[in-house]
Amino acid sequence: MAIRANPKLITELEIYGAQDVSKCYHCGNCSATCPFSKEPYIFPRRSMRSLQMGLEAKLESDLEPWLCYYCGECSTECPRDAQPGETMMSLRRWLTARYDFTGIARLFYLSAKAEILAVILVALIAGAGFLLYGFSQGDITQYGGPDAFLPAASVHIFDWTLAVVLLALLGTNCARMWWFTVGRDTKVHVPLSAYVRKIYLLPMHFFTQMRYAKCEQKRPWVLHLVLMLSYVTMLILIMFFLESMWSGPAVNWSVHAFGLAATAGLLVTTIVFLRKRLKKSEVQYQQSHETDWMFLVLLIVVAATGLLQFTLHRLGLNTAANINYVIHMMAVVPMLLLEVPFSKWSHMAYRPLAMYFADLKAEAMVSTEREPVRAPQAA
Amino acid sequence: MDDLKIGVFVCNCGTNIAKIIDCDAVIDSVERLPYVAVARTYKYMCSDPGQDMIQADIEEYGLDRVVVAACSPRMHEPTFRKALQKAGLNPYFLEMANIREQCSWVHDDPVAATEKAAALTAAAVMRVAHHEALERRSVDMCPNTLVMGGGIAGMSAALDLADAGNRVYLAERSDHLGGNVARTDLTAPYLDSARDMLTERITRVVEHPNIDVLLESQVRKVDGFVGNFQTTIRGKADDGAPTDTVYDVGSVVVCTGYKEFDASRITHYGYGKLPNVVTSFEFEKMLRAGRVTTKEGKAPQYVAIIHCVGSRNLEFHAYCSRVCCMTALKYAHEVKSAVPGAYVSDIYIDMHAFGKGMEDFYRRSSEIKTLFLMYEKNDYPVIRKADATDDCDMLIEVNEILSGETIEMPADLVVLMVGMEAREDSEEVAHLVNISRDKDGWFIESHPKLDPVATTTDGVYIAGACQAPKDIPDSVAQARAAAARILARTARGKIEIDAVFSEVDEDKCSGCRMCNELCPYVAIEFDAEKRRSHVISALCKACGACVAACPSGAITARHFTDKQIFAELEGVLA
Amino acid sequence: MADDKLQIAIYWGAACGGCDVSILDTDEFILCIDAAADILLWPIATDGKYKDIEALADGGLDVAIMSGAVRNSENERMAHLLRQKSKVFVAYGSCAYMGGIPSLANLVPREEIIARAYLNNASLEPGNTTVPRLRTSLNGYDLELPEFYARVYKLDQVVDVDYYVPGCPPQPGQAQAAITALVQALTGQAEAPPKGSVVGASERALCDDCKRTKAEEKKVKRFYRPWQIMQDPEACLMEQGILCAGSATRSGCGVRCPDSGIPCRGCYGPAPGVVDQGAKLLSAVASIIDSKDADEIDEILLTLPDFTSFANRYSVAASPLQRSHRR
Amino acid sequence: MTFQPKIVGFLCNWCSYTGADLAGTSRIHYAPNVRIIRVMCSARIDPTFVLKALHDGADGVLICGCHPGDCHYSEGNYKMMRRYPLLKSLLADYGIEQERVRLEWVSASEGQRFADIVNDMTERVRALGPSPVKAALEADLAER
Repeated sequence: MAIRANPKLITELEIYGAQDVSKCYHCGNCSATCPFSKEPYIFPRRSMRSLQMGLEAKLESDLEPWLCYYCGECSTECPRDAQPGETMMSLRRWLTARYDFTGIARLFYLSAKAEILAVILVALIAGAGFLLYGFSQGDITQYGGPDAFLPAASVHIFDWTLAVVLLALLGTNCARMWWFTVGRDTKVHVPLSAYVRKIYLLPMHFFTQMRYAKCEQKRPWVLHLVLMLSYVTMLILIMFFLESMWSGPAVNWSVHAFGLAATAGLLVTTIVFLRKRLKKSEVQYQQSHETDWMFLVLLIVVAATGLLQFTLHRLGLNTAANINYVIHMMAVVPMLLLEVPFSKWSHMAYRPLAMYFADLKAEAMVSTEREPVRAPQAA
Repeated sequence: MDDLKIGVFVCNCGTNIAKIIDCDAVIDSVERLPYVAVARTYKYMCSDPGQDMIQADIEEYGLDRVVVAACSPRMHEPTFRKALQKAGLNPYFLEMANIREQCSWVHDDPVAATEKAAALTAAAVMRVAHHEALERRSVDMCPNTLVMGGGIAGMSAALDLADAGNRVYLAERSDHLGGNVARTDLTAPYLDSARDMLTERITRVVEHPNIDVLLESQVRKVDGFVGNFQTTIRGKADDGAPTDTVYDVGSVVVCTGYKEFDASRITHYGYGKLPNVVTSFEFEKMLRAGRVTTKEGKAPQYVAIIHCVGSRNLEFHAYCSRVCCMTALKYAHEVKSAVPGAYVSDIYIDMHAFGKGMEDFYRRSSEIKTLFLMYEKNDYPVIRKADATDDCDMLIEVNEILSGETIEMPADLVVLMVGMEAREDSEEVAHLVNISRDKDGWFIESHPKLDPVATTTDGVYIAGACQAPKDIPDSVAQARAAAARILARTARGKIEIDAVFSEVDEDKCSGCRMCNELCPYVAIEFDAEKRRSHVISALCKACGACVAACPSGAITARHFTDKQIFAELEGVLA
Repeated sequence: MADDKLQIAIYWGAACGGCDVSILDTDEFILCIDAAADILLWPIATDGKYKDIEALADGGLDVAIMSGAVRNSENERMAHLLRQKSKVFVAYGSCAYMGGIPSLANLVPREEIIARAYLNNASLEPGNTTVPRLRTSLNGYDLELPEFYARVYKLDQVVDVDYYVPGCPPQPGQAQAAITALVQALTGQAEAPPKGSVVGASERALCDDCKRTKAEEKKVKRFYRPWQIMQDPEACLMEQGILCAGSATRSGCGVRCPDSGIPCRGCYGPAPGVVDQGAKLLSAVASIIDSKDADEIDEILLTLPDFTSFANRYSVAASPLQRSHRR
Repeated sequence: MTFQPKIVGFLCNWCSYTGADLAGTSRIHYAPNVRIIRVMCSARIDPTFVLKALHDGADGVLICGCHPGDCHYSEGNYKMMRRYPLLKSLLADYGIEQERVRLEWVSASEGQRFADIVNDMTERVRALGPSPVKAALEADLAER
């Protein structure tokens, strides 16, 4: 059955960052240099091809973009500067938009304005909300204690509600991802048992990002891992140890040690990434999409205000601490509410899932008969 | 013949011959043969000392025949003939034995190889005894030239010849100059206008005092031989009636060009049925008119270009038409500028971007977002009308190799890159000027590498796409090369005619006329008065067909006489 | 007998006798011969015994004219005898000159010939087993037959020949001319032709004397036997697809056959200097076949049965291969 | 010692002889049994040459010309092509084994093909054994 080509898709993808796909003449160097590219997941060339021809349905069901960590090797090797690495990046953005049923993600990717406005809006609402709540029941000069401006307990509840909403959104997108990539694929059938048997892959990839380690240079992997672990640590602290985080002024090392480490990790890595993106020294940081900036900016603000919060509290400057916390939340809320399900942050979930699905599919393919792909020839 | 003195010179060719063949043994075996006055070996006979040795021996022993056993005569026969000439001996008193290419290089058993070498040398000795002194003759060279075809090649050849002060008759079948280039808009890779290029040529040709432009005229007859052709050209008189005029020319340049492949022969493309499937030439027409639209007059959103239409497949032509790929890329650029926002897809087999600036042009074409789809030879894409619900007029189904998928490509306008074909009159033309055609009908050059403009008929040259598919620069280069070849000859004023040709012994000829029809060069004429046939030596190419065919043995092939061949035969079998 | 007369012998080897008849056909000229010469031996016309010839001294004969090829030991013995006794030895007629019709037998093994003639032949009484034998004893007599050779030889394959008179038979006119020339030479009235030359014939091929018109275009899609087609009496027979050996045959016969609508069979042998008449005729035929397709060419040649017996009809023994080499 | 047939090769100058030279320049080894005689065109090959070769003691005769449609003299090879079947039938009548005489088309670029043909023909002729012609004609002389 013939697949309908859509020559227009390539133009749409430009907005997602893929500027040079059409230059590719399929020598296959990219797939050859990529340490992850092996049957049945040969990339980036095949993805480049599908994109050139605008095979939307096919691209939508591809896992390949998620299997790439963008080490940049392919783009460096490409004899035609077709930027395969960036193309994969753009495809990830495009897929994120595809998975998201609300259409918000697409909106953000297609228009930087929309994203910024949304962030500001959410920030303001959050800020306003916290202030109103604070003044309605507390004293701005009080930090902790019975009539604290913002009691940890209630913040904790707020965090949890937020988490639930967020998970709901992300969850549905993940479900859609599964449906596109595995569920509706008639060619392969993944038995339930396999899902169970291989479930360990999820945490493994999530926490180790071992595949990234396979890339030629190890530094990006380390940075990426540190950033991710710090973030996760922070998330855990907030979701489960918020009260003890708030305790003070005496430093409670059992939690604050983690807190500080995580914050440090976040600050250092985000700063490094920002510098790289500004300097454009390495190929993978040369073309930054607005969403990349937004992601880093929010993260750095959150980390910075978080650290400031800790310090002010120790110094006993309660009023300042309270105001700073509101600012802190004005960054946290949009970050969690918008970035995680609708933008760059979602890859935290999508990538490990992709690894998991990829593994399952590969296994299933071996068992089920699969018509061989014709060997590509150089044009 | 009893007083013959034959010298035999066996070359070692360094070790090329000597490492397998025992050259001294060869010497020993031939020394015993009749008339052999001296036999020697030397490491390099073709070297100056080697040739000096031969000349010295001719002096010293008064040799009147020379045998050189060395490489292929195709290699050094001219060298040694010169050597004989220098020593005052008729060059045709030489015979070579090919003991390198056809002996030492192809055999590994020294004994057998030496035996064979001895036999070949003996044969040469016995043959050369029957050689006769032959004299090359020279005839006047008429400086005029007939150029057949007023395309870019023909005009370029004509201009160079005319600029050198020679008269040129430029015969063109149609009523205008320019040929196929006149049908094209821009040219790859620099996208400059073919029209501008042509106008310059055409005005120069038309205004040139030394060029007679003969429009709407056909060459009817070409008689005579190099330097002395009589050509009959049928043209239109003032009252429009056809008139034949005879022109004397010394050379003929054939630049009759090509014709495009008939796209309707490939049913898969629906050419002639689907209104928006057009050939590259029809598309050129749109481009020149400056309006690229569908038959319905709409600007096409999707333009698909199909390569190799009629070329590079088993069914039609196996060869590559060479210009279509880059022309297709040119279309990509022209479409993008004519219809901004249009999507161009190139459906190709292999992208042949040979030639100057072309690879870069290919790159630039992909940068303007041309979509390249690769299909397999003989696995034709199929074009069908799209459904009403589709946002396009047609759909092209391609088994796309680079993705391994079967793709359905939307298209509003499909351009078929029709290949080049030999003109239907190429056989007639070939017959007219006595040149050969290959299996595809293209004219055959005298040597594919070393003599690509001359033909097997001396004085007749080919240039442009009548020899094989060619682009403009190659056609022009070949045309000007032909002109240069002709000028080099006219400059000398006379031309030498090879001494090797066939002759009829009129005392033996019975006038049976068996030979008349056999000669591919119509070199045999029949004298009805005497009832004898005779060979026009200047036209004869010495193939010897008539000699073998003559039932009464009245025809002799100079330098390949029965006597000489029988002697050689006895030699190899001795 | 008057000694100023030439002493001549006329003999026939493997021949049909046509040659002798051709001499008789010279009509009153025969009397001139008689006047000029004593005919010591002429089996078909005069009395005379082998022993008379044997009795002669070497060179006792001025001329010996032998027609017929050498098929058996007797032919050969007589050839040697006549050669030995004669000053001038003439091979007379196609058989003596080239082997002639008898030498067509060279394409068949001797055994087959014997079998065909004496064992499986309709004209024999059934069950006949009698075949000629070299020696037979019959009522006390020892009878001897000449040895039947494995093949036929043309005369000069057996003995040295001075002159050749071609033709099957030589045309009386030519015969007369030839004999006159010889007599004149021997009687010193004219210079003798060089040894080994063909006398009484032309130096060109038959077409030279043939009155039929010859066109440039000679292309045939098939060949015809003379009776298969209504021929144009004016045009060259080959052009009409009728196989004619004229172009490859020495003239001298007076073009009798083609003039009467019969293609030349080549009895006068090849044109001067030609090695093999058959091979030359082959080239001639090949050059008028109108096709470039191997299969079609074979098709066309099917209309040309038994080409060999035509090409070498009179000259098998004279051809380079001379005989069949089937094992 | 195995029988070494003597084969005479008549090669046209433009395709086949050049092809044989190419076999040499590309160092393709083949049987040393063929002795090549160069003619300008296969059309020059008079059937007499073949008969003469067999008469003079050749065990085989190889005739090579340009591929049909590829003749340097435009149609010479067709002329040979037309003689060949007649020649074959003539030879058959003279009792010469079919495989002793062979017509092949060899282009200037077919050095390998030429070598293969030579090897193949050498083997076939070797299998047939020596040509009977010379022996038979000598035997005839001995008969008397």
